[in-house]
Amino acid sequence: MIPRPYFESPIVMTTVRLVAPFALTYGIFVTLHGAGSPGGGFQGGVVITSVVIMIAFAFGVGPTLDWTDERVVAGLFGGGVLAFGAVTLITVPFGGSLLRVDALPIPTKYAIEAVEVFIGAIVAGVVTSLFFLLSEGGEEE
Amino acid sequence: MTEVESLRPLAAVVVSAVAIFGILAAHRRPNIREAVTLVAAGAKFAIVASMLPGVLDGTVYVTRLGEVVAGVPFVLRADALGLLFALLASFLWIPTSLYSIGYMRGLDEGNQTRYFAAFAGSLSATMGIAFASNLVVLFVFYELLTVATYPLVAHDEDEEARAAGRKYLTYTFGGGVAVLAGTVLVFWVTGTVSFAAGGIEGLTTETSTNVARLAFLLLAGGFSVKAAVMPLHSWLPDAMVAPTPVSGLLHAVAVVKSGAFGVARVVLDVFGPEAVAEIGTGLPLAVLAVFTFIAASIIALRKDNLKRRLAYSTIAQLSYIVMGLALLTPTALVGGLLHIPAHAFMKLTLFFCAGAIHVETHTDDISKMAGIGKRMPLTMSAFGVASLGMAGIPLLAGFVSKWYLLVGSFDAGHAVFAFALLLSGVLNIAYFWPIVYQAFFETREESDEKPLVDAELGGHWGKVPDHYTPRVPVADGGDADGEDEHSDHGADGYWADAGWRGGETSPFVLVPILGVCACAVALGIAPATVYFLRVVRLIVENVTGVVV
Amino acid sequence: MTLALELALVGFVLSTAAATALLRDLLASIVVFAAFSLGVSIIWVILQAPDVALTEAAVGAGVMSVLLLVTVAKTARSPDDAPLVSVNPKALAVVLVLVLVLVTTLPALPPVGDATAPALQETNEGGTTPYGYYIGNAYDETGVENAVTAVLVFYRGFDTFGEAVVVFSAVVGALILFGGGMRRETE
Amino acid sequence: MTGIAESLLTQYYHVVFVLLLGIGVYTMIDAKNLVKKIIGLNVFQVSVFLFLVSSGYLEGAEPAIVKDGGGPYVNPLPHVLILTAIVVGVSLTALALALVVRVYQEYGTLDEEHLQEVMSDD
Amino acid sequence: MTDALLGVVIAVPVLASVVPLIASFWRDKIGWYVALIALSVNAFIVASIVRGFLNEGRLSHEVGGVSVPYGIELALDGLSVPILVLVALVSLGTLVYTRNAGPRSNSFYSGYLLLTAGLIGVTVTGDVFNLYVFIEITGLTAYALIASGDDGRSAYAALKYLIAGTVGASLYLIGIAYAFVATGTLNMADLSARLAEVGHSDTLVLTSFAFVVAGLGVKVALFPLHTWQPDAYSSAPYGVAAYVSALVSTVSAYALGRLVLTVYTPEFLVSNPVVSSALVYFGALSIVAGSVLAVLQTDVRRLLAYSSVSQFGLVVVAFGIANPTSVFGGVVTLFGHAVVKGSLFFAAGIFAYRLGVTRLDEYEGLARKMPYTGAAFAVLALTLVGVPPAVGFVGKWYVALGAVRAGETSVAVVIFASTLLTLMYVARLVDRMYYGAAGTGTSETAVADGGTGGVCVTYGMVALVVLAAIAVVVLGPVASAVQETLALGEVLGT
Repeated sequence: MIPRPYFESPIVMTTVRLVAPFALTYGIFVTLHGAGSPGGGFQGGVVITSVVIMIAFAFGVGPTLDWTDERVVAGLFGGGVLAFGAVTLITVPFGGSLLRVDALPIPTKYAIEAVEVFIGAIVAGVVTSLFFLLSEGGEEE
Repeated sequence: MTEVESLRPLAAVVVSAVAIFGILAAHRRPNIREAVTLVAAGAKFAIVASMLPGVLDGTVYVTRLGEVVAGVPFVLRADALGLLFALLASFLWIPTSLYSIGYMRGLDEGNQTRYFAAFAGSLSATMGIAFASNLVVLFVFYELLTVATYPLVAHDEDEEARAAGRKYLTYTFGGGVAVLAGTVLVFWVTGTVSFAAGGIEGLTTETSTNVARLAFLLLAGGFSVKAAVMPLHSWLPDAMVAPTPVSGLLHAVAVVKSGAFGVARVVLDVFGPEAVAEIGTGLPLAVLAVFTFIAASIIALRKDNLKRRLAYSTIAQLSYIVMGLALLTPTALVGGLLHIPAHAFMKLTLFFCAGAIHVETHTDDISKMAGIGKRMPLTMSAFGVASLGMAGIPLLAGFVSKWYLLVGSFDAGHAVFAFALLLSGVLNIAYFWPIVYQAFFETREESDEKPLVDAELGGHWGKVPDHYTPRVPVADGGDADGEDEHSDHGADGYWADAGWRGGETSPFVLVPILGVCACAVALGIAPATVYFLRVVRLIVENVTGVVV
Repeated sequence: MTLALELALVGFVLSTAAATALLRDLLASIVVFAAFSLGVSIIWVILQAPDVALTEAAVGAGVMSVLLLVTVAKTARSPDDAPLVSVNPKALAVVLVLVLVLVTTLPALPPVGDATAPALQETNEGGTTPYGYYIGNAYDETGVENAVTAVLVFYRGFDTFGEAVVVFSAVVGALILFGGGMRRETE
Repeated sequence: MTGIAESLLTQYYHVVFVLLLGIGVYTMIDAKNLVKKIIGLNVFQVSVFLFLVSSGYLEGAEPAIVKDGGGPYVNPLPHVLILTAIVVGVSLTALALALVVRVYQEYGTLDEEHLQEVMSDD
Repeated sequence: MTDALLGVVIAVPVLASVVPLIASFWRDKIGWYVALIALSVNAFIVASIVRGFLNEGRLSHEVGGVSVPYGIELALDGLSVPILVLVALVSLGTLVYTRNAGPRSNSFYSGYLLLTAGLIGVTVTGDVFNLYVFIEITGLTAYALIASGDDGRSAYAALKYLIAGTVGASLYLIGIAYAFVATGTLNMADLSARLAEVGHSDTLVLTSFAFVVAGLGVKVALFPLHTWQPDAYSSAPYGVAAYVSALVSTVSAYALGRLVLTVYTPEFLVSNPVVSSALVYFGALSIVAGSVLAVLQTDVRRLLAYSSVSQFGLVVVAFGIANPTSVFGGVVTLFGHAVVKGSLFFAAGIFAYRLGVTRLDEYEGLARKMPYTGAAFAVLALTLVGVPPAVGFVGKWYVALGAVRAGETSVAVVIFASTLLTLMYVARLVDRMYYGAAGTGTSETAVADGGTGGVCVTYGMVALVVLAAIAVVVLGPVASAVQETLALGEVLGT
């Protein structure tokens, strides 16, 4: 295995420290604001992931992996899929058909945004773990 | 003709299929296993025979079992023609089973369980063919028969047997494909494939003659593969590597006759004689048949291996049947159909004899059988009788059917076929008589070589072929692999004298031989009392309306 | 003006695409591929598809390049003796055939942006077209201004569900490959 | 032929679609390196996206952020399809790269010809 | 209410697939139980869906309550019912096998459930783009499962499969794009009506048809687009190879039939005789080439793989002829082939695990060592040939009858000849297994090949294969009984 060319660069680290919070906020914004303007769960989720990736590039994958709790990551996409699936099914008793979010007792808009959030969670979780899996993949073997 | 709902046709099919499980279950106890076989055989024959009187009174026993494919009912129908075949096969299964026991044990063959199981399976399929009520059902059992007999052909598991088995599969499945294609054509034209005495309505009128011709070609051609009509015959001699009872019952009766039977169904119940005459496909088939039995007889002359010679004789005899069916005149039809049982009895006797010789002396080549009549007198006499019957000598089974064939070919206005028949009769004598003659009237020393067998065709003018060396008697009965557990023929090369009281071989072998031979004689002396002729007459009457 | 811009952009996209094919060094072609994705996302903007543009930028340029880079970091890079690979005539022939076949179908296609294109009619013999329906009713039925989101989550929500499943399947697949579940100790 | 010629002018996005598709296919056939093939695959997919999105484009229309008095709008449907397709594409790429890593672990090479040799050995 | 189940039956495995992944934090090897429960539930749902179909005929569900063609429709008709049942059955049967044969990891069963969900989705969706999404789910998970074999060879095969499969799916997408440009709609029923208005001889329609057929042709692995398939089948774990060979190509072939028959419709084929005969000959070529290539193989799994190429050729011929008779024959063939080929892979796996034999010459005398599995293998192989009354014959009968009715005599000839072509390689196998000199291919070589992988063959695995062998024989007569029920005439709109 060829070692990844990683060397500490204070500038990068500081930049990341500064940018990360904003990036995170922007990601959440994009996720939630898909209803009114371009954007949505997929884009937002990716942006949120970019924070993790930035940190990984700045501080190295190994440390980042140690900081992140994979239960949270798994919980993100697992919970996301479960929630999305639940929405798909829960509407059947309400509206007699799948995914009928307008039949739910809450305004359709919120239902849609909720779905966007689930999608965001899924994407964030998946891309993060894909990133880790690819960079760590099978190194234990 | 009255139809009667009855489970008997189904029972006739199922009984031996059920027996398979018994046979497999008892694989550790040979006696029980063989007992199961015998019981199944007896039961099968009883069931079939029980339908005979009714059928002779014009009753038809029917079992309905839903559909095979849409528009094609799965019905088993015991009509006269079916019964003829079923009766024959199921009756002959009894002596064959007895014989198998003697034969297989005499040679202590391996895989006997598989052998008996496959045998029972083949008989089930045969019954299915006999009682099939339409082309698709016939096809189903026709293919199953192929599958069931394949293990028997490849029984020895050596390279030769496997090659023969592959060849067998390829040929017969090839024929099956043709049959299927023809069936589809018939179904497409008429919307039905059910047999109807005198032919299916509108098969030749609804469509162009060429389509009808094509259908006939496919069907008759497909069945002719199993009927071993030349040039589709070459699987049969190879299949002789199988144990002799198989060659006897299956490759002289069940399998090959299922081909002939298929041709009969096609001519009589799918197209009907008139239609066949109309589209003019009968005569070519007849010509092909004539060519086959002349050519096969000539080849048989040259075969030194007894079973192979018998195989070519089978090919020839089957073509009698096909010719009779192809000539289309009532008498010829009677002759052809009657030849199905007639040939069966005689040929089975011959094969049994060959098997007995093999078991007792491990002799397979005719050239090594000089004087063997001393060693196995009863067997060889039975052989002699049967071979005379083959030649069509009066008072023997072969005569009656051949007589009808002769008359039939004159009726059809093709005297040439009659002469062909006589010629082949002569050839029959030519290739059977030497065997009998040398068996009884020659000894090893002064057995002259058979020019027809040994010398090259056309002979050598004057000079003795340089490759020819006078045969010297071998001490051992010509046993190729030199094993000498059969010390019963004297060290001086003479066959030991077994006498005429049946000490020559095990009763399991001898009794079937004599029994079947006796039937062959009975069939010749009193054809009318032995039911086959009556059944055949009935069939032809149903189809053509002519009482022969 | 815009036309010139568009043509320049198109040229950029095409040349970067060609470069990814021809550059021998893997890292180089990955970088060029990221540029290519960015160019494409600008094309989406020009085609009035901001959502697609955003996604392309985030996913195509962002995630894809990162994953590619990580992979290359883990694996060997091909030795770069020459900067460019030589053109493979056989492949080129295949491609040319394909391209020619496709070009013959172009005249049948409605011009891009043409208002008479079937896909841009609000009604047809079958009544209102999906296009017309979405433009007309999306806001009233869902309260969402962005028709894309409305269609994505509501009208064609099942596609999106499937899409989420695809994403999920990707990580499941990776986990199957690298063994073990999410728990790293068990890997 | 004139039809083709003018269509080249009036609908150059379709031309770009065809050319990108060609480049993508070329890369997949020509590239010996597995990662390179995957890049080609992505170019190939992008060309399809371009074709679909351009089919929804309406001259002088605005994005389908529907508000009163707005319009005309481009057709949002293709955009939705492509959003889905892009995400599907990246998922496939991710799995493909995971497979590449796996292959590299086993055989220590990503060069196809070399791989064939190694495999024929064991 | 029944129609909503069409969506539920997709959602259930998806939801279940999350459980093993999350659970893997606390427990390993519970994936199998989760899959068993989820798929049993699914089987019950499928049963009630089928009952609904029998009562009400074609089922249709508008997801989100959005009316067709603006939303996505899930539909079930006579063409898709058999496939749905097939998926439900095989997905459960394979579990019996993988219980011991493995792979056993939690994530494997997550993938397994997702694959099942994808297959069901492809079967029931009534929207061409939604079909694309589900095809991709199916593909993605299939690639991963194939790569779950522990050697790198399987990973490489999976990668090749991935590239080929993605190209196929993208070609399909191009076809859909052309259709969309011509009509602006995606719902199958609506699309078919709009296409008819545009005109069946319109360039765009023809182009879209070409791309759709080519794309799905790759997925089905028709000659010459089959190159990915033998490697994939021969390097995957046996359980996976069985599942993939039984369902993935089958469902793709179903999708091809769905598009050709209900979107482009038989009228399209009639009005473009060149196109339709091209399609039919495409299939016929696959029949012949597949069989010939199968005869040349020395590895049993590759032999089985090539035989699939030929069988799917027959299916495409049936769909290309496009009259109710032939289409029914095609469906029967699809169903029968799935059961037969899956079980053959199961059996091959049992041989490999028990005796370590994988090559044809190692099959010498196999039946003596393992009589039951051997017998089942022989029966299944003969079914492939089309020996009556087994299901293979029934399918062939209807396809041939349809071909003759359609006047496609040359094709009928190919169909009949295919019997002998199939016999060529089946006879080789059976002959070896029963009459080959035993002794070769004993467990010593097993260790050499590393074929066993320490899997102990359970009675359940053997019973599964034997049951399948009995099933395919029984299925034959049963199959023709359901012809009326499927009402394919309505599906084809004739």
